[in-house]
Amino acid sequence: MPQPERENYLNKHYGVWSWLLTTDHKRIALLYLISITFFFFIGGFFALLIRLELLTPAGDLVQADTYNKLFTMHGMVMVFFFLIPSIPAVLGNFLVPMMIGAKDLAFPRINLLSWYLYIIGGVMMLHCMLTGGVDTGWTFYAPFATNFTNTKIVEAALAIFVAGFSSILTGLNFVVTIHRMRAPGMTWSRLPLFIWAHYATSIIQLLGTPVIAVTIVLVACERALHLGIFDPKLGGDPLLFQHLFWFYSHPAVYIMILPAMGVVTEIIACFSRKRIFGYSFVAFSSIAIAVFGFLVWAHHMFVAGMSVYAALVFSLLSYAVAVPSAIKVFNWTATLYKGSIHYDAPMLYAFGFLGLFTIGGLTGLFLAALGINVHVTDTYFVVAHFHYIMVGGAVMGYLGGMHFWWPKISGKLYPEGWARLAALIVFIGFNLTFFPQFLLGYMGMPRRYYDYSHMPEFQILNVLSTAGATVLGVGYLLPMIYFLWSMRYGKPAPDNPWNAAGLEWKTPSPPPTFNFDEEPVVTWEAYNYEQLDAPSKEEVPVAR
Amino acid sequence: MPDSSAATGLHAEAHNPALLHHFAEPQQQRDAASLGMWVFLATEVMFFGGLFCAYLIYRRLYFGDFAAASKTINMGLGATNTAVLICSSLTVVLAVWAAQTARRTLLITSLIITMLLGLVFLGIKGIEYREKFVEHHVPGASFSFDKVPIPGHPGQYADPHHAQLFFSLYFVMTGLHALHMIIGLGIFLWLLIMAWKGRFTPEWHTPVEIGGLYWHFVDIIWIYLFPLLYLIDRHP
Amino acid sequence: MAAHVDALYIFLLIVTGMMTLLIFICLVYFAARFRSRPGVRAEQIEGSTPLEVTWSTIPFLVFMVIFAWGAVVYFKERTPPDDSTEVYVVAKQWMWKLEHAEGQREINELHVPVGRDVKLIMTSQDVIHSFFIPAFRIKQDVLPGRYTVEWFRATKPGTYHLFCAEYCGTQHSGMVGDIVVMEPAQYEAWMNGGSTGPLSATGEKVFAELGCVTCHRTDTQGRGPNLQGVFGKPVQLEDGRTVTADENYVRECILDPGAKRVKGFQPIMPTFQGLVSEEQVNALIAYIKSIAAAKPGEGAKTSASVVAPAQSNGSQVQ
Amino acid sequence: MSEHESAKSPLKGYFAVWIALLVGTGVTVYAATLDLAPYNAAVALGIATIKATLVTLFFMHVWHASEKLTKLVVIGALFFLLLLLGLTMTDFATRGWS
Repeated sequence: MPQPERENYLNKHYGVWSWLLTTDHKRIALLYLISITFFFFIGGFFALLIRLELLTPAGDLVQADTYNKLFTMHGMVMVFFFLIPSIPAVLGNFLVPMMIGAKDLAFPRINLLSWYLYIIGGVMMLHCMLTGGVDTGWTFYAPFATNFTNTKIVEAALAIFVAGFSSILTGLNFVVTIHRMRAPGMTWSRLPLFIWAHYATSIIQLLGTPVIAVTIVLVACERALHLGIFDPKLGGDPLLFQHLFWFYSHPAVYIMILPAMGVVTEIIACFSRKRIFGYSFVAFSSIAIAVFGFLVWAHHMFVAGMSVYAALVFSLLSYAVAVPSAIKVFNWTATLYKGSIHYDAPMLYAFGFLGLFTIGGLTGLFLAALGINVHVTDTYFVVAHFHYIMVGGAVMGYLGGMHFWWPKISGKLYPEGWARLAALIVFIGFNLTFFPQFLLGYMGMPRRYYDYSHMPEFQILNVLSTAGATVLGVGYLLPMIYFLWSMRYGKPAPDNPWNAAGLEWKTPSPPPTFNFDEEPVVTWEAYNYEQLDAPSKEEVPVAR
Repeated sequence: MPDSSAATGLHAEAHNPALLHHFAEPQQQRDAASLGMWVFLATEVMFFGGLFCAYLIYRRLYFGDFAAASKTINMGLGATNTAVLICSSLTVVLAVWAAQTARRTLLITSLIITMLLGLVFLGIKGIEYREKFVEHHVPGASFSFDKVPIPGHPGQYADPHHAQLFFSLYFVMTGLHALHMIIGLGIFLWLLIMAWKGRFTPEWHTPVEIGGLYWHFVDIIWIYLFPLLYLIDRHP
Repeated sequence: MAAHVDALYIFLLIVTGMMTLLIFICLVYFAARFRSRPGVRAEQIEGSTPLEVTWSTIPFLVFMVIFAWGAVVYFKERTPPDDSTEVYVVAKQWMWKLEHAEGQREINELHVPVGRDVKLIMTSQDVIHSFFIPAFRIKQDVLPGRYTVEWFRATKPGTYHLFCAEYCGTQHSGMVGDIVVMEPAQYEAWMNGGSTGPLSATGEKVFAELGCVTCHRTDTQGRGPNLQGVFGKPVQLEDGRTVTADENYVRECILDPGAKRVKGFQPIMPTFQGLVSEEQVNALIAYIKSIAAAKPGEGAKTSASVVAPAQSNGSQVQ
Repeated sequence: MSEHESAKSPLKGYFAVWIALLVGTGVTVYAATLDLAPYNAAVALGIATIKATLVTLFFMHVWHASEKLTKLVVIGALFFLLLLLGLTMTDFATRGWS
């Protein structure tokens, strides 16, 4: 049925300034969407170059320092400019106010400032890339980054410093909004688990990011004035840098995965038409991950020269942080029991997430065991582990979320057939790329090697991995193409195409500027699919 | 920047011009603002926390050299600075109280006194930095720190590298604190302008409270900085 | 050593394999069994606390088993046996310099006899490197300004890869080498080929050259403490603390004498920071270890027997 | 915030806290000149903590005026700060025990 051209947040204001100076959380979400996709394809391009380089044992595609710059830039762009902002800044910005029935975030202008900080950081990183790049790895460890390289560390570090504040401000906005601006009746136990996940993410963003900001200030001072804060010859201790760096960077991986968990929870509940199994356990496991995430950072440093007893403490705590993730996986699987499961594209991504996150999480157990960590850390086993969690988990969750809420964001339906095909290609390409790296890791191929001609036996697995990378690259291009296509030619979307539970589906799509025409009052429980599927009401036409 | 939110806010609730459009009523907006500031202060605690962690560890590793370096800093100036900041905290609390009870003159005078005390603090800090500059204790190329005895260990001299470590941490920590002080002065200048225009009423004076919270936080950081940096080993 | 790690690895593989299998079977079965069929509505299940408690405590207990086993393997891997032969490793940007106690110097190669414990005492001249032998399942970062220790016992002759596992710059991937494990007989032959007299002899020479002997005398009139029989034993410091005289302490005394001064001695020892190379520090430590056994007053027995060649051997590459 | 202020004006309370803080500074400076050997740092930090809690509770109205959430944020921030300091110390303190 053709939607009458109704006034919504997209066509209310026109012109460049209406976008660049908007304080509407939905428009800021779209601004983030465009800038994040841009950085995602830059990082992805670097990843492809890295994989191509590793096709042959001898380093013949690029020189040594170019390769070092490639993997450093791939790391920095993907971590700080895609993974950390992706779901919180795009889906979070768009949906958090709508899901709790608010008109907008608590501080709309700070939200716009957060996007501008992200763009300033991004431009600084691009400039740093184009004028020479950085060759220290995204972890820029102390004695090398501060004294033994003259690539543009200070500029890249300041770019991350500025982008870090964008992440802090988003976290601040979410915490205050979730506490203060819930619609009447929206108690904490009625909140969608997407909101719980973003609340936990914001806690980490708020308490973790400042520590890396300080570390960057110290690194900049050290490089500018040769002070010796981390330089062993002048009395400094490189391990102190690693402690301060990983204190943020480990919780940062939870910033990346928690929102994806929130998205997957919503998708699984909606497509199995069922309430989530053990709602309070899943909610509190998000908070537990956020808090325990701060206790475990030194499992990245077991072989770095840390004392043996500290390694014991951190290994024990690392196992404690694995339990909440295990609870979540069990609850998701239990939700499928006795459901009525539909296989739309978002559900395929959710299944992909479930499978790959389980493998990623379990290989984390290998890395937390002290005995094995000594052998596998700094090898391709670690690379495979964190790619399974980041790409298998966070990116799958992000794509699933984009498909699930695309009708709400753009008011158009994406082509279902193509979407399922893309999900399959991404799944196959991913496994082909990263599973061989587990074997490579245990066989002992170290990380960040551009030339392994000394050990040619690793070549077969590397060739497999590169083949997978190209398939994965194609898999990622498809969604972008058909999303853009659907903006123009897609069928107009009804208010609730998936007949999903949640306040954001109660308002027309695309939603009006103030989200709700009249103030919503919540009287139902979180995932009330029995009311939604009740035959008494006329069956809402579920678009296929 | 066109204040689009204020314009659209009008149709929601006309009587209070300062109520932003997306809040239901003023109490919600005030609570949101104060929670926002408190959470921001939590991030600042972690920001300085990272520095305190580095300082704690290096002080434990090189206690003698840190004590020697700390002895060369002027304790008197540090103590007066602490007193200055405590007085400024008092005037800030008076300002908040004045805003609550609609005492416009008291509000304006206490805001001005707070800013003056802030400038005095930065002045004293400038004197200290100049003193360090003259004694070549500023880390970097011109740093020289030889033949300085370690307190309590007669005859033993401090290692210049470790002393430079102390001074780099000293300058980074007090420098960042001074930067936060300058930002605080900017906020209070903006508060002064709004108070002068009479924008604050007993119902709506959130910016004064928020500015007060921020200033008190900067004072608390200095309360910890002073003993840690200045008073390591002052006995003769 | 490798066997222990592999055993734990296989155990973990089985445990996680079962867990993955369990979840995948549930996923596939539920997905197939509960496909949406017209007219069949989902049954709302609120959740069950006892089930939740069970599947959070059981994994935690399994994790504790894995943790304990991992810790045991880690401790065994981290405490070198006392009688192991020592090899000094100096990591430099993009090469490994190895030095046997018997004096052989090697670049990027390490010859060891089968079945003997080898303890590597490692330091770096510039950035953090990491001494990684995948076949022996051991890895240890090599930090500048400090000694880190690693040990292994080769059980099968052969050549094994040696990698640098911590990113250290442009030629990080070039910093590879080989560990050549030989039969004892072959090892002896190789040893005699290039021996230059024990490292402690070179150490004694450096001890004399740098004038240490003027203060650290074997009798008790020396201005510095008599170093005989000191290594490995607790030392009383000026500020009341006691420290065991291990490699790190001796190294610190050479490079930064004021830090931990011995009780009852004036702080007149100059710092040798920058005057002495890493190899010389290693040699001095080997020498001080060698006189640890000698009783105070008795002449250092190594200096009498060895015929110190006048000039250090040609193969030393600086 | 203002409606549940105590009946009499809180000025007396503010001045009392102000005096306490100044006295605290004096005591800290005096304590530093004494030779308490190992306890010097503990005393200095103890007094600083007392002063900081005074400022937080009374000057920042955490004592009676604000609600539970603000107290949670303050305690949470301190908890994570102590986490950072404490766990880093587990490494540096036990490094000598090889």
